[in-house]
Amino acid sequence: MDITMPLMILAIPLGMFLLLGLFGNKMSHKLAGWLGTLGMGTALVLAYTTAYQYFFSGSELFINAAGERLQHAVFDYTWLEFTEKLIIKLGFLLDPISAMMLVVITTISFMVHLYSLGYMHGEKGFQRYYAFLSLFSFSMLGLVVATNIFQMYIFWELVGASSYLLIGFYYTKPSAVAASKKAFIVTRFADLGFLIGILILSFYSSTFDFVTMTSNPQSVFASTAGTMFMGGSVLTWGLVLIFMGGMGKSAMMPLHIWLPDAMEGPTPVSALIHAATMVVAGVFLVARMFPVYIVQESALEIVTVVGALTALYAAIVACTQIDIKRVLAFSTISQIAFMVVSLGVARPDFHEGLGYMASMFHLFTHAMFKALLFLGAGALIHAVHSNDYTAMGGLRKYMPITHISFLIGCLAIAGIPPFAGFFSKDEILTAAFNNSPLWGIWMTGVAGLTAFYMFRLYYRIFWWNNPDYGHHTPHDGPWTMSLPLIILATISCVAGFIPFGEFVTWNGHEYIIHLDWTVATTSIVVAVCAIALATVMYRKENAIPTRMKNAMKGLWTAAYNRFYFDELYIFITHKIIFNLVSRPIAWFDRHIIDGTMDSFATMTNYASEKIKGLQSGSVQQYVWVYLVGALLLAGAVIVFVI
Amino acid sequence: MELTMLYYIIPSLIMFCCGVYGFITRKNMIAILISLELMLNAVDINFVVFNRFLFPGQMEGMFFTLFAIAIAAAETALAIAIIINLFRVAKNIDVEDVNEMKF
Amino acid sequence: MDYSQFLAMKQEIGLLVIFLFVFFYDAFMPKKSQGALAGITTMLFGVFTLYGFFCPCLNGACATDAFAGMYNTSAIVVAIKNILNIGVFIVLIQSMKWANSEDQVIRRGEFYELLLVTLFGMYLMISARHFLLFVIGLEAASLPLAAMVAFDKKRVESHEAAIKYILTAVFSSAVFLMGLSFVYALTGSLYFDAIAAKIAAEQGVMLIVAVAFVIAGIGFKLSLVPFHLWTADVYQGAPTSVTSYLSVISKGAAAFAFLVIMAQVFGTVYSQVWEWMLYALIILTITIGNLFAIRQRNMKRFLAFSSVSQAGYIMLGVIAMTATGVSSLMYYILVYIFSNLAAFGVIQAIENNTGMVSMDDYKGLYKTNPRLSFTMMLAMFSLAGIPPFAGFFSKFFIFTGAIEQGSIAIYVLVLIALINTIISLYYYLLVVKAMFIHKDECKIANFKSACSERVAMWICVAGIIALGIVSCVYNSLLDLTNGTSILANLF
Amino acid sequence: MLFGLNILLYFVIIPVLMLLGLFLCQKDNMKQIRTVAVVGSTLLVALSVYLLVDYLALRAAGETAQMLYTDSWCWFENLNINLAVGVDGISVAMILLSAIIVFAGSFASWKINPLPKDFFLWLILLSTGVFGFFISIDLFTMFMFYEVALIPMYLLIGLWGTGRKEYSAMKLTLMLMGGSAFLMLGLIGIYFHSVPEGQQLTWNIVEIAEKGAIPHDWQLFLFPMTFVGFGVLGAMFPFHTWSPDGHASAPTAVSMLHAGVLMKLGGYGCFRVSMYLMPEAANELAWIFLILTGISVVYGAFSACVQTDLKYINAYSSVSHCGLVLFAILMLNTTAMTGAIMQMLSHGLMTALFFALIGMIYGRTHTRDIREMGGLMKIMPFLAVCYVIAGMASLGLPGLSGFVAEMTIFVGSFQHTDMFHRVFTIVACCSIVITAVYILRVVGKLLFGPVQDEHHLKLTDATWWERFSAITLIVCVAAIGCFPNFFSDLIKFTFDPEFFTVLGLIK
Repeated sequence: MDITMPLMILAIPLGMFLLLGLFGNKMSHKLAGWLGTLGMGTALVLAYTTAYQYFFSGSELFINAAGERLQHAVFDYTWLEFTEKLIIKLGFLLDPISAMMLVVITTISFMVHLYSLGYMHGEKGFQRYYAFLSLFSFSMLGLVVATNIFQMYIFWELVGASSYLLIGFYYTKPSAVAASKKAFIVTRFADLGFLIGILILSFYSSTFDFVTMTSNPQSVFASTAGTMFMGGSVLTWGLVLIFMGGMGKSAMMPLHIWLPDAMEGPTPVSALIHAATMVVAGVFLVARMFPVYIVQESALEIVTVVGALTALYAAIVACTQIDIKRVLAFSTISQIAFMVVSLGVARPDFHEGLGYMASMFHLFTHAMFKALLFLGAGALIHAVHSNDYTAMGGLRKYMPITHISFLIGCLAIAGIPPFAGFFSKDEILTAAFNNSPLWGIWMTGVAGLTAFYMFRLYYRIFWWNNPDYGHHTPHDGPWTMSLPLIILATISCVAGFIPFGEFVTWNGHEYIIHLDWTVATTSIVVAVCAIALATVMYRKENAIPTRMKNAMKGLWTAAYNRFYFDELYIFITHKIIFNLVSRPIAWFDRHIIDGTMDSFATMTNYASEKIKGLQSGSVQQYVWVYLVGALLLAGAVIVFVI
Repeated sequence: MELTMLYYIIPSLIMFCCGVYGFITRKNMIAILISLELMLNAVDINFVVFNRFLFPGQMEGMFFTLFAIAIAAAETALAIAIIINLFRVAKNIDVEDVNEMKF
Repeated sequence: MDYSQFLAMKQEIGLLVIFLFVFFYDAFMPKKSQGALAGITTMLFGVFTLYGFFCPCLNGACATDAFAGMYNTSAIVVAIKNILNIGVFIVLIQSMKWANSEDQVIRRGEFYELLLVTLFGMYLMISARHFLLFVIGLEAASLPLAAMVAFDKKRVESHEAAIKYILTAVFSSAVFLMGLSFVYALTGSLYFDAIAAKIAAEQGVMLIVAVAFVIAGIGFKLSLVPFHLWTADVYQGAPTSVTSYLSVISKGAAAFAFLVIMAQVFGTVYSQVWEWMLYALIILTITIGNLFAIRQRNMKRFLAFSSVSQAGYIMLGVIAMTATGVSSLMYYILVYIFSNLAAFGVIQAIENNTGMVSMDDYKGLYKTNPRLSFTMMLAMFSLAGIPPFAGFFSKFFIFTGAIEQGSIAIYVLVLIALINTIISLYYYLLVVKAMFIHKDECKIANFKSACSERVAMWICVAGIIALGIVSCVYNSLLDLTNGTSILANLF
Repeated sequence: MLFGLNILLYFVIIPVLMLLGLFLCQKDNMKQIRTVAVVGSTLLVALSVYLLVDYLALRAAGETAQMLYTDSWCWFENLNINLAVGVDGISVAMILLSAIIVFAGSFASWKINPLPKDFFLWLILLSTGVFGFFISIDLFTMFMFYEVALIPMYLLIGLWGTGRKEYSAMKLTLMLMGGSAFLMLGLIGIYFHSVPEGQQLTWNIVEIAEKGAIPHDWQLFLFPMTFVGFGVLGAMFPFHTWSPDGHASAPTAVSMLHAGVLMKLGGYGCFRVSMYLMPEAANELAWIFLILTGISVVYGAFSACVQTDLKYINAYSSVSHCGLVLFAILMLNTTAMTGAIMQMLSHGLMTALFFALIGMIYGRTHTRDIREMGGLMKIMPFLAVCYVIAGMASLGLPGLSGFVAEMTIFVGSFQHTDMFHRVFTIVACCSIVITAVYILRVVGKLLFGPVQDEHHLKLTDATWWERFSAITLIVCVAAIGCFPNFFSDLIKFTFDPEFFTVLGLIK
């Protein structure tokens, strides 16, 4: 296919970024905003067409006679050539997941652009905001279409940077600055792992290219056989390190701490970056490398464990938070953990690697309904000017659109049929059960928790009591804000019926989804019970929650303080890194190293002061020294030479 | 008895050492000059004796001695002149006092 | 005897002519025309210097011995004499103002006469191939200097310096003669090559002592540590013109003479006897000189110690005993003359106009007298061996010459010397710092230095800048040394 | 050839002409002085660009010689010292870098006082040395220009500096001269072992490399000499302590030139002399210096984390980055060395940018203590944005120069067959995180957050010349970051593949 369209998909956001970034402050807010939105809109159309062509044109570039979907690099320019084998290329790889991601990213991004027109109206630095949004969209698109792991790393970094800039958008707010710094550094730390992983893999496979790596990993990584490092085979090390990069971006425990703070950014940004797109980059990464992972099952097991733990942890914490964005943030963490687990439990021999498909499916649906939820939350915050649900309640009368869409979102995430979340989650649970009952039960439980805390949130916002909103009553936002909600809500309703397996499987073979009713019923039952519980506790103002809180005081406080992870990090960074490493080093440098250098000078001066007596000014001493010197000269030679 | 070279060399060396000793110990510059003369004369004796005993066939040492004596005389004259000058300015010729410049 | 061999001594004779002229002019010309003496002498000497460059002896063809080989002249000898002439010429120009000043006018004649005599003595030192002639030259070169040091009748320092100088000089010559007598006893001759021929067979304690004494005797004039103690006091006490003469000319002559003796007389016992003596002396000289220079505030004393350590670097050319070493040594002397004289020129100008010689008085000099301080800075950089000034090249070449000798020991020696250059750079920069960086008000008001002084400084600056970059100077010197027979007796 | 003269000579001639021009200027006539400086440096930039283009054209035409534009004028024939010039891709890149930074520097010191004339005199003398160093392939000439470049620092810092300038200037000069003491010994030693027995000794780098006659034992002795000698200027641990004080005290343009160009002399020399002439010794002794440089990479970054003076922070980050240069050079393979050179370019530009900005900020706030500043983004947005860009470049954001350089180094180093080297590479990789820490710390403290000191509120944003000098550098940084392959090819061509494979260090 011709390269113009894919090229434009990347070029338009980049162009927008440069345009708005360099000349933004010369433009009016409206112009800048609409420029950005239109640009994104075009990108959206192009992305849809590209995806459509990929899936439905049936050209032999994309699907072979055997009905396998192929990976096709539309273009692949050499960017930097290390050695004749190791080359960084900038390319555009079309395959099921990248096409799917194109759709997701452009959709959400466009929604957010549109939404922000209303939400950010009148903000200082409006143009800057849109410039950064475009930058982010560009980087994210570049990330998903990467043809080689290094291109992915490049855009990975760019995504991180733009996320940094957007979190710190309100740069005069110290908390925002701190949050952005935290986000960047934590993910940077994870990226270090990613980088080392890349180095290791490329050292043994001597290629960066995804297609080459994944087409037949056994032979590519044959050279790693037998080479162990600290008890693990180097391949495991490489894969785990790469996954570490994923953990950073996807906020897996213990590298999740940046995500809740990242909510300091404007809410649409949270919807775009920290719910729908960037945070799933880790999942996407593992999915990309999946064929390599299944060579090394131990790595996959690690992935599973990390995912499972995170899922439970985040779900528990989400039950206790009062800041609605934080609740959503933790639910995001938990949902991404679902995807990670589902990749971890995926095995090629079972239903064409059902877990892989499931996780991608969930990624897709989750993007939609989580964005929906966040935008809804945005609307709420916009209305009541507070992040805490304690300041809300009974809003269903005032904000019908928001209410309905939010409800749909909650149902979707809770996994109630026929909403999108149900289908994807069901596939995940099936895969989990197939892998081992433990994971199945575990994840079902987490699913129940999800339903509970989401409805807790829903009831506290829209029902519970009816506080006095004073002179101005909350109301739905302008149409620019409502429209995205409606659209996303619709998608969340119908997305589940997409026959996802026909499009996305790990090896391109078509796979017909069929619900495993045992699993499905259990999960539905669990979810309904959880919702019922939530209804009992939160539908009307009552004392049950407080009583329960007091009943499980310890657990509750721990969960409320997110199990003290931040404190741990603060301790490590400030106490250990700064006070026990950096300061001593700086001191050592100033006093020991520098002191030594200075001491040369001081010693010289000291010596010259000491020997000044030699020049006593008395001529007799002069000749005495003279004679002794001459004799010593002779004597020394007599002694040493002869 | 037979006078070998040593009978001349030893005294001359002793003279030299005396000269050195005098130079280093005496306070009066004139005395120092005298000890310098001692040293120079010791050298002269050396030359003559070496010439006489070791290389009787030639006169090189002798001639050298003559010149050396002349030079020594010149040196002494100059030194005396300078000392007198100093005496004019400083009103004494104690070597201990000419150590204004040091370190 | 054949009197035509006097013709071999063209330069000596020329010098003698000037001397006699000055002498008679001074003695018999009427008072009113005395004032011209300084100018005339300088001019005459300039002519004589030029003559040195054109005298037929420059082309190595007429390397002749005279007086049964007592006296020898060759292209390289003429070259070193020319180098000295240039230095003397600059000194003469510098000293004009001083010589014409009130309290010197009565003794002006003596100054020039004594100066010319010492130069004559140095000629003899350089050309001598027999120790008798050498000793005469040595004494002729050092005794009159004592008188010159004592030239400032008013200042007691001047006399103190003279006393110290004369006493140590006589002492050292006594030691030197002692050493000679031993050499004579060992070899029965005072001809350089005769000694060289015999001496290898005569090794033993006596020879070592003899060599040590000889080195001490000449080391006195070179002011090698530990024979250097007179240097600082004399430099400080003497009139600045004399100091500058003392610091460059007599040192240069002595260095070359030292090279000749070491190569031609004791060359055969190089590694057995004196290599390690000189090795130790060089390290001592450079290090001690630097250590003392650090803490000096009086500029003349400061330059005295700097010249001590410079002598150590010059000796690197001797210990090398290679053609490159010899030429580098001569080149070093030449460059050293220009750099040091530039420094002394500035000091003298300031001293003549304000009477200040302390480094502390120089603070902020750049604001009041930019030209002077610039000249001084060039001199300091050149002495410290900073490119693109001549000092860098001379240092580099002398190190190259030394290392050409090839033993690891030499590498170590050069390394030590190099590390010492850092110390020297430190104190040279102290002067620059005082002049340029210090903010406080300068004690020295702006003044217009005499035309003669400025001419001298310009010559020096030109030399400092040109000598290195214009490579033909060094090339021609190296050509000369490649043709010469100085190292003939080596090993 | 350009106007009948070897083009390289103009890189020395133009500065010398500038010196003469400055001599003719009146003492405090800023107009004349600026004219000379700007015209001259513009000419230099134009010339270096022309050189780049022409060089590439020649290579494209199939020139395979190691050095192009080679030319040699006999200087001290008896010692076979020539004024030998010649460039390969690396030198071309370095010359371009120097020209750009001199250009930016002369704009950054638009309003220098006191004594503007002298300032520019010394500055130009310094750059004369730099250019001379990069064009010459004769050890002697190289060394001479090297020292020419060093000494002006003393006066530049001592006269126009700030803080403990006299101490810093003296320390810097003495330490660098100490390095060059070892260097001089090493060079002379190389000269005397440059050729097999009985041939004419030579100072010419290319010839020496071709002959490869330096005996093994002598290499073991001479390699450390030269490497340490240059390493001091390359701020190699533990000889880096001149750099923080020196940079902190130096005036803006001087910090720019010193960190941007002069420190590159060290890396370039290490590569061109130590590595290139004595590969065997380099291979055997690499581990010692790998440890040292590895230390300075991490160590510099860590100590940058707790500094409070902006210039100290950048000085230490320079220690870290330049450590990376030497580190990569020691890896002895084409990719890593290419990375090293690119790192030199990138670090040169970005540090120059940093110091320029710091100078501009300091010129307004009169403090460099980050604790006393904050929220500058509000007050001087332009400078702040530039600072952020510089910071991003320094912590290796793709699309800016830092990233490509570091990645090339890491990938290249990791290709080393020896496990020890690979592990050390990973250690070096850790620096990217620490870099992020201290950069973001500064950015967050200095530019973001509330305004610290209300006196700053009435400060103005950058003037046109400041903008100009900053933008020039940013454009270059971005250029390298976006089209790295151009530069890496330019550099890479000059390594003949044989050179390292003989050492058997690459798979």
